[in-house]
Amino acid sequence: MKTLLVIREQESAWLLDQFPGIHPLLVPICNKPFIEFLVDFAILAGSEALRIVSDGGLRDVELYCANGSRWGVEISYGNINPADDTYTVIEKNRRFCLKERIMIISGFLFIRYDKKSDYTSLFASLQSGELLRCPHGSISLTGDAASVISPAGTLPFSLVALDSIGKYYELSMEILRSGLNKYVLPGYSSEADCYIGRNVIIPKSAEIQKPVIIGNNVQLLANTVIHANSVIGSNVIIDRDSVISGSIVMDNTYIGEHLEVENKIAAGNLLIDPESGSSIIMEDPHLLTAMTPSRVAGTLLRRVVHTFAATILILIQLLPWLLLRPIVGMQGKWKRKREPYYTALAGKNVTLTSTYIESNGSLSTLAKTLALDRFSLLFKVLSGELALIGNKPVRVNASIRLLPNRVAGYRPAVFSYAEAEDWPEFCIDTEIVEHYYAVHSNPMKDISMTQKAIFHRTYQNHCT
Amino acid sequence: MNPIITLTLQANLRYLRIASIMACNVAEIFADLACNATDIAEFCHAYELSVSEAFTNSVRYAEPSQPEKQVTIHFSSNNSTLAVSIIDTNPQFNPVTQAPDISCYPEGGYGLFLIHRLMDTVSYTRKDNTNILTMTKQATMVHEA
Amino acid sequence: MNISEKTVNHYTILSLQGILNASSAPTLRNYIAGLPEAQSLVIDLEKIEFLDSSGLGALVGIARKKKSSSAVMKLARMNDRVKKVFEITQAYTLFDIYDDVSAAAEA
Amino acid sequence: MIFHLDTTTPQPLGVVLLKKRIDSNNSSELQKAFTQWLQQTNNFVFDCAELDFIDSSGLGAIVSCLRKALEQHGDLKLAALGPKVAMIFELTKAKKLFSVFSDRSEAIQSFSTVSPK
Repeated sequence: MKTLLVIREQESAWLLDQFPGIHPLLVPICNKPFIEFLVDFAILAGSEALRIVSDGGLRDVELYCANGSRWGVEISYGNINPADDTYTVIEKNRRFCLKERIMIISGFLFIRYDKKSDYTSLFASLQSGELLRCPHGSISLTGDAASVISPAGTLPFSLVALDSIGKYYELSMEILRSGLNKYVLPGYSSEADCYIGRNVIIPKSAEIQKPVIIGNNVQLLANTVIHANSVIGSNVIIDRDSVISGSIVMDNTYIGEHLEVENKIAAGNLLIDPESGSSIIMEDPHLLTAMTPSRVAGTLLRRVVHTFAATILILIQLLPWLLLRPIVGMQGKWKRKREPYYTALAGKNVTLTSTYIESNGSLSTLAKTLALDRFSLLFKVLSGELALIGNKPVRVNASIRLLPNRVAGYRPAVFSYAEAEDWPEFCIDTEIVEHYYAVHSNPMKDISMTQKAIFHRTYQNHCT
Repeated sequence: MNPIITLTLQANLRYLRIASIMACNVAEIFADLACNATDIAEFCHAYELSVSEAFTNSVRYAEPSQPEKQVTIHFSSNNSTLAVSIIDTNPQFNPVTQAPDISCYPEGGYGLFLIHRLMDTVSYTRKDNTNILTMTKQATMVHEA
Repeated sequence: MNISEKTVNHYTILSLQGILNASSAPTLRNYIAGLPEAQSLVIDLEKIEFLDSSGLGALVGIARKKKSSSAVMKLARMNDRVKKVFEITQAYTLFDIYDDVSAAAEA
Repeated sequence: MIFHLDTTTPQPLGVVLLKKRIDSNNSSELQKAFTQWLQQTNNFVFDCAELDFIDSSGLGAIVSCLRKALEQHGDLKLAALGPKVAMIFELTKAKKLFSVFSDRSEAIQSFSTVSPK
């Protein structure tokens, strides 16, 4: 079987107004892009191929889904005109639809299903024609069934037309309350009704109530409360003493201190009331903020402070470096490696020489304690390619899916905030600490953090 | 030193294919050398298309009174970024980046817009009565999550 | 660029092969100018190896003329490289695009 | 900001019409003006019908006005919060500190029915 997904721009335009910059098919529902629910359903129904056709642009969808190899289904794309009826749409894709059973999902619809049901044999035996219809679209089947068996009772799936922010919110809540085991959702789930992503920091004083879904790279600060029925996206920080209840916090959002987000959708600096549909754009970074690199990337003051501090450090380290570098080098304990690293700017890399000192002798331990392995990197601060303190530079690596410089607040630096904190007990926490400081640091604090980072080097147990 | 390739052609559409195939092949070899190269076919297509557009523009705006006009295509690279400059001596032009209004069935005006969408950076400078249009694109893997 | 012509139903089907750029676009324009103005067309793009904006401009120009003379013009079998140019310029909104020539030549 | 003293109530009541926006640019103005008004009365209604936007410093200013009024054994009530301003009050939990009325007359009325302390 194959599936033809027909999406018209007009049906989803409201979503683009609400979340500008995200293709409506990629808007996350419970942290999973909408299109993935449709792909999952198409696969459950036994599709080997899926074609997404639209009268609007599909570029972003194409970049995200590519050829579908991620799901083991062949995905292709096509164009239609707004006025085309179903017959014309099928004709325009005749080659794709040839000699096959085709499930046609038409309209901006969410399909309620249960992953435990056997849709493959159901769809093989259903008679062709329209299966379900709702005001905004339908599911129909073409082609002959292998052996027609009329299904007992109602079909084990139903349609929800996504036509307003209120519907979107309701649907998310419905999945949270009663559908978590029916869909394939991201994150790991050690207990029912609770999905948590990677790199999630939950302090002891925070409280979380089920059902809940939390994405990746999320930091909850002291005394935060996540009440039942909340969805927290990825790259989210919820600051001290804030309460989230019955709300959806979308990706890349910072929620300030002492706030109460109740039955709302927070997306970057946008706060939406799903019931009335009204929304406000926060101009106040203390309340809600979209975490974009520009907010945290080097301001002039920071640049000046970092350059100044780096110069002082270079002067301090110069003598020990001149003395120790040749000796440790001769001992063969001074290892260097030149590799490309991501910079704060998307699409730009920098080549850094990373130094590793084997600290199994008194001199090399001294060299390491004095942070001489960072000596050459300090010059990169003077040239502005690195910050003095910020994130640990991430090596250019083809296999990582989320590029650090596309993520908020990445600022590669000689020292990392994580090194300065006793916080990271595991390496996995590093990112979170750095993320936190991406929002919470200021140039003066940076100086003291750098001191801390150097001081902490005397302990060998931090992660590198 | 990084290799620099320069190709100078007469400003005539007859040589358009040479320019764009050259761009495609340089891009392919470059992407091959770059570690963790992105989708090579797409990278090459972007260069083939962009150079085709830029060369076409250079020929279009060459004054017919000077049939011996030349267009220079200059490739250079830096780490994982390939840069190509199209240099001509035409009158100064305004490098518009706006998309043409498609609903009016425009027959032209897509060229620079396409270049902007295909490349990472595009810059235009006017120096000593020459136009220099420089475009760059990075060859390493860029995933959009 | 090569153009081969055949007729199915009341459509003239032009199969283009090769490069459609500024230097070959006039060939296509001239060829179309030789056909009756009200002749409906299907342009088969499967064997187009390369299309740039000048080629696209030629197709858009043909579409506009056909529209004004109430004839139909359809495109068939766009490959990925051609599709990319249509996607960026949003030119897909101006055409009826089919994945099969015979489907395009019906109706 | 338009201030007028309403004397139809048992006690004089300061009615303030807040306009457009209160943010870091003009929140100190409000605080300064409020100290002046406090010399005339200690009971206030802030009419927010024409208030479109408020940020955390604006909110801070209003909360500090409330505190000053309470210190003088008066009160500060809010009226006619627009949906956007109401969202900020809810978000920051500031709504719990205030008595909120749907329009100005209701707020003024409330000062007559409840005998002041």
